[in-house]
Amino acid sequence: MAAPSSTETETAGPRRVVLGVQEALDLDAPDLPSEPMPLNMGPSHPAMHGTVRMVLEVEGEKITTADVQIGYLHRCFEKESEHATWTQIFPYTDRLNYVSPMLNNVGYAMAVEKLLGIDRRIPERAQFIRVLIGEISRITDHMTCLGAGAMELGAFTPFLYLLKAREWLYELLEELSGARLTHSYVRIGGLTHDLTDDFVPRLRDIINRMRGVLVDCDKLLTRNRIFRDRMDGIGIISKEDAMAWGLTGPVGRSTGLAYDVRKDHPYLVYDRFDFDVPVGSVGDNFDRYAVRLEEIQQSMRILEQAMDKLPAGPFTLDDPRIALPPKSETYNSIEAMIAHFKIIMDGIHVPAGEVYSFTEGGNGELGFYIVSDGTGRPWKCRVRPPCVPAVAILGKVLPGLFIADIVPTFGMMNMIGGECDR
Amino acid sequence: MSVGVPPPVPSSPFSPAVQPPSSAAALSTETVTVTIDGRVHQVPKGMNLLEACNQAGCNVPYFCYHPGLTSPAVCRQCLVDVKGSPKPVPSCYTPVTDKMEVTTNSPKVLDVRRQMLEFTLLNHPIDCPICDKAGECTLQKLYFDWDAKLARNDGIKVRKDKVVDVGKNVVLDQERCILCTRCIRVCNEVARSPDLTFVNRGDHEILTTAPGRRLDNPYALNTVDVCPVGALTSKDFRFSMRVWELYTTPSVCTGCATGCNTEIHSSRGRVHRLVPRQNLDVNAFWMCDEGRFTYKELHQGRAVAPRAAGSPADWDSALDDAARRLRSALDAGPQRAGIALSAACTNEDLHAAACLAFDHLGIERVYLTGRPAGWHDDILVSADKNPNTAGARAIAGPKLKSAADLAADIKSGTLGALLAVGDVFDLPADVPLGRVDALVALASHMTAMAEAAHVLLPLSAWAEVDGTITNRQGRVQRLRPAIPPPGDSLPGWEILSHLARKFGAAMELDSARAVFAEAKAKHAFMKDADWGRAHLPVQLRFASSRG
Amino acid sequence: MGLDFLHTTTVGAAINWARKFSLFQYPFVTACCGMEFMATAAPKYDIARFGSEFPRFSPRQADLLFVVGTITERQGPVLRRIYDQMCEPKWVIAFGVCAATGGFYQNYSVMPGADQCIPVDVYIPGCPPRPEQVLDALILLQKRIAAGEGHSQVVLASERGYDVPTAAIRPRVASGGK
Amino acid sequence: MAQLVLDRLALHFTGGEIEETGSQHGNEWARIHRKSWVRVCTFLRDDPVTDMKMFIDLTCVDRFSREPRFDVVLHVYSVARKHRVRLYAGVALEDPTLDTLVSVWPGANWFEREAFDLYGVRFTGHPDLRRILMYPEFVGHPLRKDYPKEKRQPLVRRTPGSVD
Repeated sequence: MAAPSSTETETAGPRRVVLGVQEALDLDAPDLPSEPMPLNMGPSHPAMHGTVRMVLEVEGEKITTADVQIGYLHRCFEKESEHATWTQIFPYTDRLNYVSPMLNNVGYAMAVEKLLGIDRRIPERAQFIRVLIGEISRITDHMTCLGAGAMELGAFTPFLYLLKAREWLYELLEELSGARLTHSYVRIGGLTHDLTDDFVPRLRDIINRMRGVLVDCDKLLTRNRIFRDRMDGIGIISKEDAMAWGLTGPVGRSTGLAYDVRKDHPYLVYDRFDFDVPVGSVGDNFDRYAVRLEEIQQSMRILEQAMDKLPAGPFTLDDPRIALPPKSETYNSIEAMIAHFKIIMDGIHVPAGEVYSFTEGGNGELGFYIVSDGTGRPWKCRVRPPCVPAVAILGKVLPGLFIADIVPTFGMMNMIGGECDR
Repeated sequence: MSVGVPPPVPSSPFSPAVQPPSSAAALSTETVTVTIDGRVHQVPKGMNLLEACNQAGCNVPYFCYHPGLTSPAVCRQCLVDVKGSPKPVPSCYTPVTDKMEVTTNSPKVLDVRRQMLEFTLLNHPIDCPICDKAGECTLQKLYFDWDAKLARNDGIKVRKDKVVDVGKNVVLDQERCILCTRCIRVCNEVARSPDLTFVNRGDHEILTTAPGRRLDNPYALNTVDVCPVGALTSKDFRFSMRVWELYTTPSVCTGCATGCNTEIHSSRGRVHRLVPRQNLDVNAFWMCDEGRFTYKELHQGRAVAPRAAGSPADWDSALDDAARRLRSALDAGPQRAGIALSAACTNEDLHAAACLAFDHLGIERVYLTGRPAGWHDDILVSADKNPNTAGARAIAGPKLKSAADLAADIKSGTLGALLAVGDVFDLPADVPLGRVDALVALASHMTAMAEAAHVLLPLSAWAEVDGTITNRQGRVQRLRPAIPPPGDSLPGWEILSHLARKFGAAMELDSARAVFAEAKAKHAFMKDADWGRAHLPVQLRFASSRG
Repeated sequence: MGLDFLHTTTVGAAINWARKFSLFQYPFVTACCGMEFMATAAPKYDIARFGSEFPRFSPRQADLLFVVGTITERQGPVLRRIYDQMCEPKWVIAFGVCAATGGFYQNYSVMPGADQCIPVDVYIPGCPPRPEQVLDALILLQKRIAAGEGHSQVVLASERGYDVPTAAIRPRVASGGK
Repeated sequence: MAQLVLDRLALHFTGGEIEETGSQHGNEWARIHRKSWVRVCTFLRDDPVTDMKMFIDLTCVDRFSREPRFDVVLHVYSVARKHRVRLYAGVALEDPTLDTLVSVWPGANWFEREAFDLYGVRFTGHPDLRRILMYPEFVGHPLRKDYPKEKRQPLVRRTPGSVD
């Protein structure tokens, strides 16, 4: 069943925002003189995810200016990429948005394939599997965001429920790729290997169990007075701002900006699935929460359709200059040994050129702008981080709010250090 | 021959044998018209077809052909279609003729290429993981570029000797050899000592040393360079580093006055080998084994920290001490002070030294020192073992004294203060350096002079600095930094400008390039020298410049 | 004397036994490893079973510092300050290869291991480590605590001759040479 | 996909503002003269046909051996018309300055700070052009090709020989 929130976001008229604490205090706040006080939050602060620092100026409880500082997790994705072969970059993409690694894998692989001119030749099964793992990653991403956000507001139970469900998915992906979190499962031209035999039945089972978990969380949060009071009408962003600041993904859609790459520029095989793009009506924290909750439902719809339509066939491109030869050949014939050697050591040679390829990541449009000089490694490999605009706009959203509002607002932006600082 | 006497500069840097047989120099000026892959090209008459094709941008692969050697046409990899000939012809062996029509990419040609590669790989061992050539191997490259198909047979490969000690620097693996004869031709045509040959026939044919000979000629390691596979490997380099991890920096050999152009292959602050870089006017494609080993000195007995009065000091105090000692000696009498320039220093260091000594300190006595002269031949090696003698003479001016004079003056005690720029090697061991009241040495190695110096200022060596040196032909060639200098050592020009500041002299030199510009404006021999463009050290795996 | 010796060691042992099951941890979470840190705290692996579930986001109240994830040069001073603010005796766990060595981030911004700026008692390999590894490391640390081998325990013992909780309020000795 | 954007630019700017245009792998791109950078961008945003209301990405490329050495690269998108375009502006090493786009798309703020931080391109008129990813004490611009990958500039290290 779909969460009640979804019905709200889908119905025509805007949701009536019950302005809670803030309005009340505005009304009967005694007009005391107070001088501005600087206040520092983070970088090591329970609500700052360890990698963000906010230098606030407050008057009483109210924030007058907020200077958000990132960069505490700058791991030089670009510099490392410029010194690695095209394939060696996959592990680095895993660690960009480490809550949805598969989505980064897919996005990067597609960018390189465009540059190689093989993006039309990727086997259909590989594309379906990429959709499957991508949507699973999207679900883990949103679950983590909602769970952590709720926990930071003191609601510990949904956090435990959601992480329990996330654990099921991690174990599934681990069985598939060998790693719980940093999978590096995608390769240029396809995938490292095919799905495990019982992947589909297990995923079906997990989806069924997850429905229950989502119902629980929905009941625990969506109508929870305390939760609503801290989410409703807090951190409102207008559609125009969303566009001018480059907000995409759940944050952008919460403002009513109906932009989802999967719908507007279908890639892989997304045009073959029937799913909705939830859109908010107010652009406040609750909308961001509701959109994410609903997107989990939609992702599950996609997963089910993808599992039904999953075709047989090869899982990677059959091109000796891109795909590795079979291991048995590699060890037993000089030809395959050389091919393996050249692909691993010199890297796949990508023709010189530039491309900007974009997919729908966990936080929005995940773009890869890649410049190749024709050698085995990129001249430049830039990732367009979807959550940088979301964090950047905080400096505009926070002033006027209370200090306590930072926690839900920042939480719902779902800032991921690895992706924001790269 | 002492450094005092200028070495005889051969009119042409090469004896005819080293002159590339088919390089443009050897070609007549009249041109012929050939059609290559449908496009018409004008090429010099007598040029061989392979070069014509590659010049025209149609990439024709080859194993046995080498631009610096004659063409035997044994590998059959460069076969192309020539209109009128019944079967494909080896382009490396076919001179272009007028109205020739050539196809380098017809299905037939491509198929022949593939089949030749398959044939070459038939007996090739599965050695890549343990082969030193892997990563810069021509066989790997050509297979991947032109074949890339999986094996069609799993027959037993012919076994041959894996480790044959053919010379003092080279090891041979006969299984890997693809019988291209490049090494044999290098010995015959470049080193002019026929050390290698083939024996047996068919797939039992092997490379081996000629009867009664070993591969011990001074150019033996060039065979390792030209070997398209890992058959011949250098004892010095093998198993020490995987080539694709190395970073390459263009440089110049400092082993002698010839100044062969080289590539420095380094990794993590260590130089692992030197290989020749093509320059038809200096060394063509070759260099001598001695020169290849000059990198070893970079990591041995280096002076890493400033020393004042025998104890380690920081730069500032060491410079102060040096300035004080020199100043007092100069006050005692400028004529008792002298400066010793090493012919191994870069033009920039020498220019800075000259400015300081002549213009600011008014020192008259100039000694030119350096490595003692050694053996030479008429191929590449010159007797003068200093890379920059020509530059040093030009910069130090007319009234130069030799190292012998330096020894004499020290003995006689007429030398009160000495500023030694660069390593001084050629002093007799019995020279009483203690007699010099103020001895300030800029040295990169702990030589006797450096040990005895009152103040030691550590100097960066040739692989760590930006600069230029002048070879025996008077060519000004560029050195580039490949590795970071060890310890606190600095480039000479920088040390000297700091020292000048201590004397209150205005010598504001902020970069090697600025010094170069200044020297260029001042000295005639540098007037048409060019600093060259910036270069990033690039990893060999991404340079795709070898193999 | 012998009795005295017996006496003190017993007290020390008892105290260390008590310490190892009452760890208040400060999760210094910066990166990917945080996901696995959550998983370790979540129901399935449930670090609470090992007496160390209590996250304290105030260094003054924490005695186990979990360095979870990559430490950049920019983050270094922050980490050092937090470590300095913790009361002794204190313990540090480097969670994941980034915190241990910098992992495969060897570049201008990433510090090659948290031990470049603070001492570390237990290193956990893995990128990120599995929750089982984390629990294993915790047990290992508890063994060290019981044996009095934690780095600050050693320091206190060497300076005071014994290591009891009074050390927790002893003034810091200034200058890094402590 | 967005050829009409390029046509529109060619139609509207005839004074050499558009130096070069092209299309590769389905990305349309135009090289803008740096003097008219802001003018062209404002036009793209306000013109009803192009309608580039959405800021996507701004970064920089170090071409190293080419003149001008740096390219500032901008990606913008039109939600209504679903087309996007990439703009280049060449910036020389000697004078690495370019007019800021914050007035056109406020979202450009942090992206320009990043380009300044990592490549040293200074955006004139930017509200606060501070480093964003590196710390203020950091010297140099690490993503330039000539900055060594492993050249660290530590802020804090343990004193050698100390136990903590």
